[in-house]
Amino acid sequence: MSEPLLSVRDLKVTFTRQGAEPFHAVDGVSFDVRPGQTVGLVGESGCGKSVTSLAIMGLLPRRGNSVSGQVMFEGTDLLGLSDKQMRERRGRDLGMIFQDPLSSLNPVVSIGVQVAEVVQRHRQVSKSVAMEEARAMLDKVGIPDPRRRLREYPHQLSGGMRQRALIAMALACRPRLLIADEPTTALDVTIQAQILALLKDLVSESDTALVMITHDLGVVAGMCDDVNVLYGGRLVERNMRHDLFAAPAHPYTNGLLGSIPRLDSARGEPLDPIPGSVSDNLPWAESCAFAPRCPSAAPDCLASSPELVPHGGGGTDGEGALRCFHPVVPAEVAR
Amino acid sequence: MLRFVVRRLLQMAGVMIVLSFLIFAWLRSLPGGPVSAILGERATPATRAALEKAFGLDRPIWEQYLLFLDRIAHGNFGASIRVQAGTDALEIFLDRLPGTIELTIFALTIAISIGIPLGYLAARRRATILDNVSIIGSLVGVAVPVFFLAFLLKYVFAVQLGWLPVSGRQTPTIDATHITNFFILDGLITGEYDAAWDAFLHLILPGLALASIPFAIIFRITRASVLEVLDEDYVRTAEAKGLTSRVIRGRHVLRNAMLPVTTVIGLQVGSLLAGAVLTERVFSFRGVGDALAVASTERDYAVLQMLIIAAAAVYVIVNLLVDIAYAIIDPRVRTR
Amino acid sequence: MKMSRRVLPAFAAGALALSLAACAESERGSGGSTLTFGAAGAPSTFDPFYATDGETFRISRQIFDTLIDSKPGTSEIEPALAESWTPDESGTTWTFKLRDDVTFTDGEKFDGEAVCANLERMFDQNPDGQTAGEYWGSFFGGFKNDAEKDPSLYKSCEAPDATTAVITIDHATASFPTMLSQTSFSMQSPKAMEEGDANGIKAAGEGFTFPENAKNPVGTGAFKLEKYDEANGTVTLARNDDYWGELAKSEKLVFRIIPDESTRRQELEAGSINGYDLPNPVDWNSLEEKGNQVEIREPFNILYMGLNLKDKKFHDLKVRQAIYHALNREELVKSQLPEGATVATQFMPDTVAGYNSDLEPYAYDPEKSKQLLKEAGAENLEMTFAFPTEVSRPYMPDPATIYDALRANLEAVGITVKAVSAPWTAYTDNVSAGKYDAHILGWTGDFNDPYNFLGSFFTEPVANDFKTSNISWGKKLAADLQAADAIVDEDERAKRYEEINGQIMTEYLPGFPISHSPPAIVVDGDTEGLIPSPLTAEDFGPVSVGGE
Amino acid sequence: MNLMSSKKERIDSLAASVAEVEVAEAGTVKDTGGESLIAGAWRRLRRNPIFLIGLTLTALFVLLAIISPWLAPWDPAAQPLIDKVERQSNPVPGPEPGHPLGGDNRGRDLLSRVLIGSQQTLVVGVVATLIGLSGGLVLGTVAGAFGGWADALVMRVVDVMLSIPGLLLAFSLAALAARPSQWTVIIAIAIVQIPIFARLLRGSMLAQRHSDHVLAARALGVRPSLIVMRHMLPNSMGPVIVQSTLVVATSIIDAAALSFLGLGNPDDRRPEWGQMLGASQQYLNEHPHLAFWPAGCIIVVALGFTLMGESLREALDPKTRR
Repeated sequence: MSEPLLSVRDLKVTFTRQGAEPFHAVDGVSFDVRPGQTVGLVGESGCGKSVTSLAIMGLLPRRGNSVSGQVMFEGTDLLGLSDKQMRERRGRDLGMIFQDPLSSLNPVVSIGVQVAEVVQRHRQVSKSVAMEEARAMLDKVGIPDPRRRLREYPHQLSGGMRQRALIAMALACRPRLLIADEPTTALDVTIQAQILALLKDLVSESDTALVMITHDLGVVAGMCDDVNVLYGGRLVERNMRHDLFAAPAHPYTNGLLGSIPRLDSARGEPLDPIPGSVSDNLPWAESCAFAPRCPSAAPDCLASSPELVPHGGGGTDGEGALRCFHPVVPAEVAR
Repeated sequence: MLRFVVRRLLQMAGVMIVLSFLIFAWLRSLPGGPVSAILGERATPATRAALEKAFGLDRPIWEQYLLFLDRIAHGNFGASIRVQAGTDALEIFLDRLPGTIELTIFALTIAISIGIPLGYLAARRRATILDNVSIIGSLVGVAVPVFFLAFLLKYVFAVQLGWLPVSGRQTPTIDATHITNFFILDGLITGEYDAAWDAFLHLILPGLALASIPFAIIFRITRASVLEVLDEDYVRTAEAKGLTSRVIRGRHVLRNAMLPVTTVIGLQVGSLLAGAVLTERVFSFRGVGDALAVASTERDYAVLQMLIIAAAAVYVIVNLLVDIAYAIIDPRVRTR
Repeated sequence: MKMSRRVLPAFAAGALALSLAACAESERGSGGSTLTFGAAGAPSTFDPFYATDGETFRISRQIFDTLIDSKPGTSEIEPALAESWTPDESGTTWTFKLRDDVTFTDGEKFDGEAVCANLERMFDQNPDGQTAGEYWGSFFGGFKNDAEKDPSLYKSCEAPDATTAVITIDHATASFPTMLSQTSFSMQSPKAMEEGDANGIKAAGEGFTFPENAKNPVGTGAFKLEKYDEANGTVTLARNDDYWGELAKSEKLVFRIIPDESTRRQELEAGSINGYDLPNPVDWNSLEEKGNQVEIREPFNILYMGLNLKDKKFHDLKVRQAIYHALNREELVKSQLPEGATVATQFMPDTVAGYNSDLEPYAYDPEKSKQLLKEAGAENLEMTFAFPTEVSRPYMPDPATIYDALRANLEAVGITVKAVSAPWTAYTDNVSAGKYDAHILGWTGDFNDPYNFLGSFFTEPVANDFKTSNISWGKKLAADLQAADAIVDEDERAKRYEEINGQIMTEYLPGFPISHSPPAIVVDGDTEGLIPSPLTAEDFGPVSVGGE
Repeated sequence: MNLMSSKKERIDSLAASVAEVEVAEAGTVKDTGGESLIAGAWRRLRRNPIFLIGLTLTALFVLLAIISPWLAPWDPAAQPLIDKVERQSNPVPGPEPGHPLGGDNRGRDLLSRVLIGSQQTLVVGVVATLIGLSGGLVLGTVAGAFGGWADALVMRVVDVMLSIPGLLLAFSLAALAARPSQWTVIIAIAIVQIPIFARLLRGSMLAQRHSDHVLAARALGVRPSLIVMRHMLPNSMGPVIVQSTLVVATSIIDAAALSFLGLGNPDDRRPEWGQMLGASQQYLNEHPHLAFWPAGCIIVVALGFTLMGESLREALDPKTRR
């Protein structure tokens, strides 16, 4: 068991908006990522997965929120670093890819410069060297005719190309950790597959650890070693991928699985989506936030807040975990 | 690109022609007119008739207009009667233009070099004291009538403190040689640095007065568009790349935020011209604005129509240039 | 980012400017013996023959001389380029003896030929020149090539010898040769006029384009034109070192064009100009307090309330008298006009020959006024009464305030006044077009001659502003005035004018003389030698700055 | 000169942006907070100090205009101090019992004139705005609602008008007047505003012509005129209101500029602040207070309207919202 590259401990992010009462976007999340490993953060929008990633990158807006807990990266607590030190690490040790490739690229700066600037920033090299590096990267992420592309602008690229360009930037300095926030959501299905494949090769070959943030268990199934399921800002279940898919213990996980259309499901057999929406959440403090939407909810779910307890075969980093009074019994596993 | 420019120029020409006739027509519908401007108390029907005949004012308006166009075709825009009697209107415009250009450039430089940085800061520190104060400050700048601000500046810094010259473009006793009539430039060319410096001193107060409104507007547009850009995903991407805040500010925030600002700067030229009429009047600054003010109160037709049409032309041209500049900054326009 | 880096220099420059401004300040106003005078407007030309406005004349007066000049500080005439002049008994042939020590600044000799060359040149104008040469038009009448249409007072000029010029005129008139003191009739260098195509004036659009001569004037005056910097709005004259008279005190005479009145005053206080004309009476006292010299000229003007006699409602003398009695001119003069202003008793100031000193001002008597209106059956008289805006004249520094007072007076006696106003240029139009029932206007004399006042008002009975042709005595008055003007003997003529003035004020009363106000001119404390002229015809030669 | 005059792009962008909001208003989009847009705007405005200052100043001004007749101790045309006026030695009577601010050069009570001045000033500001607005409303609606050649024609006219810098146009128009009066001033200022409002409305209407709710209405076969009246016009009111607030301010300032150039209303029995400021020019050196009072009032009022307009703009603008 190698040491974790990234280990998040009891991460809390609270948004304090004038007027409204504080909102716990992330409420004590902990998980580990080992070198070269791919870990998924899964959940509906608003479950706090993106906030978690931004917190790790130190990209949360300066005002209007408070972050606590620990984000140990190679033994240093990123939360403890100054803005300046953090800038040093971003892009060099940690890279990130965002959801919408078009809006994530600067429309008035050429692709070349946008890739090269990372290289220039983190390895003190001349502009020309950086440019050459950028070309190499574009080539590597499978952009045809990279030399021409260098001079082009985002609006001249297709969606897939843009995402590849973004990946090129994120990986330009061979970071040890890459966070991908819904990298494929904004893309056509066909492109999605290509991008995921690309990501997979790149991380495996450069031995980069990947945190894959998604609401799409399909993506998880394709890539992740470990899966962390978040709900209402808390971790509700963690497990190794196949265990999780084989035997989802948390009704929510089960629900997520249930809402994936499957080719092998009998015709006419209805999907059973999770009723209600995130807005029905209860406060974790004195209950199970998921209770209102939970098929197996019982009075005690509303009475007290379930703890995260060890569970099942566990993930590669020791055991798995579960936060539920009434886990799903295999018989009920969604099919 | 070229086609775009040509089309704009043609449009402009059209606008100019329509404009010239409108102005020509209404100027002649004014009461009084050049004849009585010349004659004053001495006007008698006899002398008036004689003058009107000499000027062809007794002919029907459209005929006068055709004559006018014909004259223009021969590069004769009509002689001034008051602003600079006997001088051709175009010549007057060209004589006065350098002064106004010096003044407006100076004013714009002030407006830009304070407005943009301040706008950026205000946006970064949104809803802080700095933000609110500078917003109110900029709005006060707009609320103060330009000519009154001009008077205050003159009264305090020139009359009371005597730090700066009261009026004019240059101290006559310096007796500078003028080549281009851009006095500062002239001073530098001829090596008469004291003259250049003196001319510069004469620019400061009117420049400040004139800058107040463009400053306010540039400031607020900058602030607004920086706020917009700061929310953009690509700024977050840049942050995620760990770029230094300098690079992020310059390359990613400001370069984008400047797009609307450039447009607005171009549009300011219009208000600058109008403002120049007032400031130049207060400071007796020999520029187009001063000529325009005199021409309009003294009914100096030739000059008046020349200057208004010219103002419109300048305005249109500048905005054309801005559009071109815009196309150059914004690849989305250029490469389409 | 570029912009933000540019802020610093900008601020720095600003700071530097302020700190160094002090030095620039000190160097201003100095410059050897340079006399800088604030002008309200640009000179319309440097050829006074085509000029009509004071700003132009002021400059021409320094560059040129006339045959006859006005005695400094008076409206009397004295010899100038001509040492003497004598009429024949008919008063139509005048012999001028000329100075023989005069040369033009281009080296040309001034002699009889030069005089005739000038007069012939003025007489021989192309149609455009005839409209532009207004002073000739109003004093001599017609021009060479339209003589029959409009007979000219000028007939011919010969130069029997270098120091003699004989000028023949059509008929005797009091205003000749006095009119030759008009700056318009200055003597210019024949050579220069030749080379400069002096008469090549052309109408272009609504203005005139002047020939070269109007740009490089060559005269015999105490100064010569050095340069006209249009971009900076300054006219620089240099001393004429072989001037025939006393050399000018200052080497340079600079006219700075400052259209705004309050700016002229501020420049004076800043010490960047040595003086300016027509300071606002409001400022007189404070200017004095600040150590400047406000020279108050003798009033040589008249402000009157004019009536449009085309309208029958004014035809009853009682009505006109009623209006006059309603006006509280004492109060007006005291409250709205500058010190030295006086209530007028007739249509000309007392310095003009033919002034009738027996006339008493119409008393301010609202009761009597109401009374008269009743008798005339005009209790509810209505009139449109107009005043000009955007203008300040020597005789009415602030038309609005004067108008105010008058309107208040009229309303006080129950007259309904419709207030009307128009910008100056439009105003003079409407007045002579008879658009208003009543108006305020005035006149500043060109030289000491009653006809220059009364003639301008009441001759041309159809056309004049009072429309006197519509009333019984209108034509007679016009005729009387022309007759009086033709009387050769000065005393006899003066007597006649006194009678006429009496008639006008008692029998006719075509309008209401209000007041005479003194125009002032201001110079700073250590400027010496300025002699204020009632004709506003100051010479700057004797003026010295900084007490040098 | 005036704040938003002849700023085509600016106008259009404002139009577009707020049209967006208004579309949202119409119910197709909801803002993040899930609250209605106007409510959201109001929530933000309530806490916005700038807006509150503006609102207060404006309210006070309007109030003053209404009650000034009862406040003013003298008729603004009366000349109680005329006996004190000595053109030369005492052209402007100073303060004295009953005349806290003294009189003007014609012996009229300055305080009363400043107070009453608020009325004409309000009239100039509001009427000029209304004229400009209604003119722009007609042109803009025609252009925006029907598009095609109507649009092309109207826009050419508008562009010609916009191609002369606003205030210059006003100067020219004012100089055109045979008999200058309060009206000529108002009209000169108003006409300059017409093309601006026209563009504004056209912009936001074009933005809507393709917006879902209009398409929907059209699909349902609602009469075009009805679509314009019921759907487009109301939804375009946001930017118009913002612009109007700003125009009131600029109108007041422009009126002052006209008076300064001697193009204002010569009859000052019912004074207007700009007119008073313009008239005070020749007394500036010795009696600046004649200028300071009206100038101060103009500045404060203009500031009031501008602060309000700007914060409204920001509140309604989805881009600058947080």
